[in-house]
Amino acid sequence: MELMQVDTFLWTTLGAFLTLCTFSFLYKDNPFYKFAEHAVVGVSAGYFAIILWHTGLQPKLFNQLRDGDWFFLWLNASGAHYIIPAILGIMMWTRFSQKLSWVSRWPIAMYMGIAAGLAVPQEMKARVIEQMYSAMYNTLGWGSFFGTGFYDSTSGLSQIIIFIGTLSALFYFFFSKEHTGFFKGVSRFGLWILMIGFGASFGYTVMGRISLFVQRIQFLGDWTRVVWDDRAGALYMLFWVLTFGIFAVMAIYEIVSFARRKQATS
Amino acid sequence: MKRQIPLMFVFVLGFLMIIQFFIPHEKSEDLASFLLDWIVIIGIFALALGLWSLVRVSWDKVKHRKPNWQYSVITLVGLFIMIFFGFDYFRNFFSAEGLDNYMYVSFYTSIVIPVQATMFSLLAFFIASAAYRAFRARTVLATLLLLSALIIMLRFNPYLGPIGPFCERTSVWLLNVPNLAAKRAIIIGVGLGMVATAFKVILGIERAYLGKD
Amino acid sequence: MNIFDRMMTLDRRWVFLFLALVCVITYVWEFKIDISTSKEVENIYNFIENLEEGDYIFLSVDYDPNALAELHPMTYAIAEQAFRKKLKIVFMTNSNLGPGMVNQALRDIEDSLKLDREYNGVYYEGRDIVNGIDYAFLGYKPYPALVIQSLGLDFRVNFPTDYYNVPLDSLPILKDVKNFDQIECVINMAAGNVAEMWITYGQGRYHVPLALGITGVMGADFYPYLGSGQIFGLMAGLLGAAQYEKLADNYGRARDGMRIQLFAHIVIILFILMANVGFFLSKRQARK
Amino acid sequence: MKNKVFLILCALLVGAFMSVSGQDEGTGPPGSPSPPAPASDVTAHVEIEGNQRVALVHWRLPDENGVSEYVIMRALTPEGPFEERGRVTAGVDRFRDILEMPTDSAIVADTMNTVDVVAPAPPTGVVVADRGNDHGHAINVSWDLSADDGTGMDNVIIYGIYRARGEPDIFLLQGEAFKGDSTYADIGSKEEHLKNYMPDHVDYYYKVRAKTNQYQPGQRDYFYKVRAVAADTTLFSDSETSIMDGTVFSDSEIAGPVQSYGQWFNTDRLSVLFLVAGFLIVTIFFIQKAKGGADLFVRRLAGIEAVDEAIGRATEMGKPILYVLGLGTAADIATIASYTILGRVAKKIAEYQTGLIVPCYDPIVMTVAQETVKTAYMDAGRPDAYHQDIVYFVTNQQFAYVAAVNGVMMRERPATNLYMGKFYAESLILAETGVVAGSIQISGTDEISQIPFFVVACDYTLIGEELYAASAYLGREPLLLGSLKAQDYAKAGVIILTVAGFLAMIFGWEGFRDFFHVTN
Repeated sequence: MELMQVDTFLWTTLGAFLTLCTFSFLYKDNPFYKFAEHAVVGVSAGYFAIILWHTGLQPKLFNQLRDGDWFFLWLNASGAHYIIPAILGIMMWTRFSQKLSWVSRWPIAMYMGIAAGLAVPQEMKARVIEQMYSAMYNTLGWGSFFGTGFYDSTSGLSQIIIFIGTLSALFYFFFSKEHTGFFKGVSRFGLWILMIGFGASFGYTVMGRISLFVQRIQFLGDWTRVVWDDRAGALYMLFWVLTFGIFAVMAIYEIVSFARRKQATS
Repeated sequence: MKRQIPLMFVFVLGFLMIIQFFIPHEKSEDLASFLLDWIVIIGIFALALGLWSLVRVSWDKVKHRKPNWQYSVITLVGLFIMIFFGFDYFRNFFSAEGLDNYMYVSFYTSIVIPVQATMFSLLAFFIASAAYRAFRARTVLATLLLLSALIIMLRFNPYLGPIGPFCERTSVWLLNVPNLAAKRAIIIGVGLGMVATAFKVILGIERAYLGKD
Repeated sequence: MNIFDRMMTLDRRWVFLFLALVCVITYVWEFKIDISTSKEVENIYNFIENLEEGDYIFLSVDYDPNALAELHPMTYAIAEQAFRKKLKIVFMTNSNLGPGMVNQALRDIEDSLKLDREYNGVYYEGRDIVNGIDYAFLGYKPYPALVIQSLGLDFRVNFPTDYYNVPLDSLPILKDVKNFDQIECVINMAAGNVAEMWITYGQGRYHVPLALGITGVMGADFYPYLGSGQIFGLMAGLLGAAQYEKLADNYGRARDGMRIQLFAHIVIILFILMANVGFFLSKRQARK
Repeated sequence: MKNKVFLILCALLVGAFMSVSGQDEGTGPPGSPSPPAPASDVTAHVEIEGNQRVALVHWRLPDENGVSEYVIMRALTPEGPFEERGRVTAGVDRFRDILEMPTDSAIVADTMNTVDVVAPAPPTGVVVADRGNDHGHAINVSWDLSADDGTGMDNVIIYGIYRARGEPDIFLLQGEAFKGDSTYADIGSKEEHLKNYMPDHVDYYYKVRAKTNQYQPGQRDYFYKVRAVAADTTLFSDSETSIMDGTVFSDSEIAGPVQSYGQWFNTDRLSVLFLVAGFLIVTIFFIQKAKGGADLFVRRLAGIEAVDEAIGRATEMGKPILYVLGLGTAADIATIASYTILGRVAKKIAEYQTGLIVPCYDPIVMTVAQETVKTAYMDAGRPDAYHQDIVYFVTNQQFAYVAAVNGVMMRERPATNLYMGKFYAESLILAETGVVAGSIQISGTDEISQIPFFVVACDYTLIGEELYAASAYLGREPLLLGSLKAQDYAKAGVIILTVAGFLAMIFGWEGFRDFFHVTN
């Protein structure tokens, strides 16, 4: 086998072990999963904090005020106006105090205002208007009304189905109108369209999800190959690891909990 | 005072951003990017609150020996280890050397990445169990859901003879016609709902997030 | 609790177990599977199969390692088939990591072409392919939309020299090739919107026959172009690649991947059917 | 205690600033002499001056400490051999290289075609104007096609667009347009340090060049590079090699001067303005109406009514309720909608005296959620029941967060799980785990790709827009119902407009549809 650094081997093994721990959740919640879960929560939180500090606060704030002097309160810095968000940020920290915590509403309010104001025209353009535009299908582009068969999604028929379907699905979303009579029929059809669409995208996603699992199998396979070089041996090992490894984890867990219960009763 | 001023901020900044959208001029662009930096910076400061909350909850468990307190120790250790190495052994805080600190990187690549990838891959199983449990031809709607999903899942099955190509073609049609219609309707509706909600915030009708005096 | 109810209310962990076992077994045990091929893939295969020796095809390899798993098998299968039929191939890439992909593919294919092989019952001598005689690799230039249009005018507008810095005029293969007019078809393996550019500028503007190989997620968006005849063939994702490998009788990585997919899908479908059978039968019983 | 934390954090931050300010990235200590910085962005193209062809070589000056002169070098292939063509002193950024007719027969033989070369007719009527609806820094160039483009000799293959700044003296290639195209948008950058920097309110001159693919006999693509030579040492550094195409061409008249400037209104977004304004007016109208006390009907929504039952169930079972705000940031409207739902739910929970668990993915979301829940408990008259750890932060990595929430589900066994907000791939993991934990599940998201999974796995699902309607339903406040009504009328308006557009297309009136085509 190609010689491998010991530390690399250990890190990979840790990864493989945690992978199996996480898979054990499929059987039931157990100490192995709890371990993996809590470890990843802590580590990822720390990782994220560091990333934000180095790639967020550094360029966005510190570098703006870098050329300022603290005894001028950085007002002489080139990006002095970045004092404002800094102050707002510190206002957030007033939540640590009971009396002052109302101050933190100011930055929150500004945050909300900016977010909401940003969304109004953006979403109106990106979602409503652009979809309207593409719903007004260029009927001159119809090859023929029936196209090359029922499965031809460019035929005029299909385009009309899309159009009707869109409208009736929109009808389903009316809130201030009781679904009765004609309205009921239309919105019912709309609901059918929605359901067919949901089924379609559900079925279409399965493939991608399976390949995610296959990638994990490959990861474990590579790990076994670290130990046993020849492919056959590796795959044999892999088979072991996956099936019996998981069973072993579960068995151990059952025994432990059984022992616990014994202790409790006695 | 404690609510009026914040509501005023929301109103003013909200309409400022709306108007900005229609002004391509450089000045308005700069203003917008500055305001967006506010969001980022406020968010970073808020992270301190988040970490504090995480630490407090975990520490609480440990102190009062709540069930599973041992694991909270692991959380805390992981958190502080990462911060320790992320600042390159607390040596340099203001140069990004910590980001490629050996321990920092290894911990991420051999703890966070495997677990996250595995959690993600659990979807392969959950999608199967969900299908097994929920795809029952109880009602018309359920049947439609079931059928369109089945057709698409059969689209490349070689052991069906003539049905295979049929599923192949039908699945394409399903994805391009009903699916498209459904998506389009939902997108339009969601867009309107978003705008309505944003208006409610800007006009101060929704103010639960501002708390009480 | 009778058998039918049990069919409906099986513990999910059995589903998990079966799925896991099937995936692992099909991954470990490498048996060959059959794949039902679809019309749009057959079109591409037949098109290349019907070309004459010495005809030119143009392969645009517009993906990077992220999409390698899905699109590399297509490139391999098509290039192998074309070289076996002694066609001439012009490679080009619109992805800045593309040259790595092309060179890797070329290395592997050169090796496999040295062997005598038999595809679909036809026997092919092993041979060496030579850069500049059997194929040319133009290289990478940014701004795909511009590059594609300029190719329609003259390869030399954007590629005065090929990837290895040899002037195009001094390459025997390209001596009398000016632009798409001398090319039989363009096949574009794309991960991203480059495919749309090929349709709009390559096919739409210079009417060169165009076929696409794309990733699975893009699949649904591109089928309409088949109906409108803007592309004559389409391979979507691992499935499309596997179908092509089957047609070319050249068993490769794609069908290895599909083996797992196929049986995983079958397991899920069987569970769904089981649940529904149980559902109906128990309902009938209840009615009795 | 908390005050202490606050002070400590402030102190830390100030300390951070103090240690940052003043320090600057010092350039390393002066050690062994290093080669000068190379010239960048070398461009070369042919100009005809009098009766001779001249290659105009231009480059961006580097940071010039130590550079004494630049050597301009030329070769027939990118890798050389390069011959020196001339030298200029530091500070000069251009060089005119006279192109003599080479006698080297090898080169002549190598050229693509040595047939008699005819330049195409020049493009005429070049028009330049500022590009509208933008922030400036861009000019639109349009021209009439050359007489040999498509017609005549039909030997045009490409148009080159050349720009001179300030004076019409040195034109540099800005971009190319293809045979048959008669417009080009010359879009520069507003950043001074970028190479395509294009300041506003400066005179620009343009000319358009029609090129063939035929070479001047014996003259192929030349390759130029510029070598920056240091003053007292033998050190030097070369620029990137740049190609000068030797194809035959003819230039249009020089057009200009023209200046670029930014606009104060984007007419292209007029349709957006109309819809936004219309929606705003309708909203305000119905809110006023609601204030007037008009009772506004809304149909029942199964998912919403389930919420009340679910809370009741939790109370009976004496188990808590899990509320997941999703992976959105506080800036996502879906999350904002989720707060308002959380507010209503928390109020009921406080009344029923049930437990509530809200693990958060984003710190600000956590902060806002805390405010919301606190308010709800106060409204319910039970501020005593509220404590800060109802709402807590977990982590900001997608599947780490999911792992933690799964753990909560399996250990706390909540009677009800509510998923409201933005969800991505994790939606199904959460929902299926909830089923295992035996909870009733109500979900709502606007993330289209995830709705199918919620629909399949949850007991009730608020599909897309229903998520935004939910708060009005739960609150039953007239103002919210008014805005819901407005939302319906807006929807009706959209439907009418779409139908009208569809019909208009059938009758071939493109204009109506184009009004809704927002390109930038």
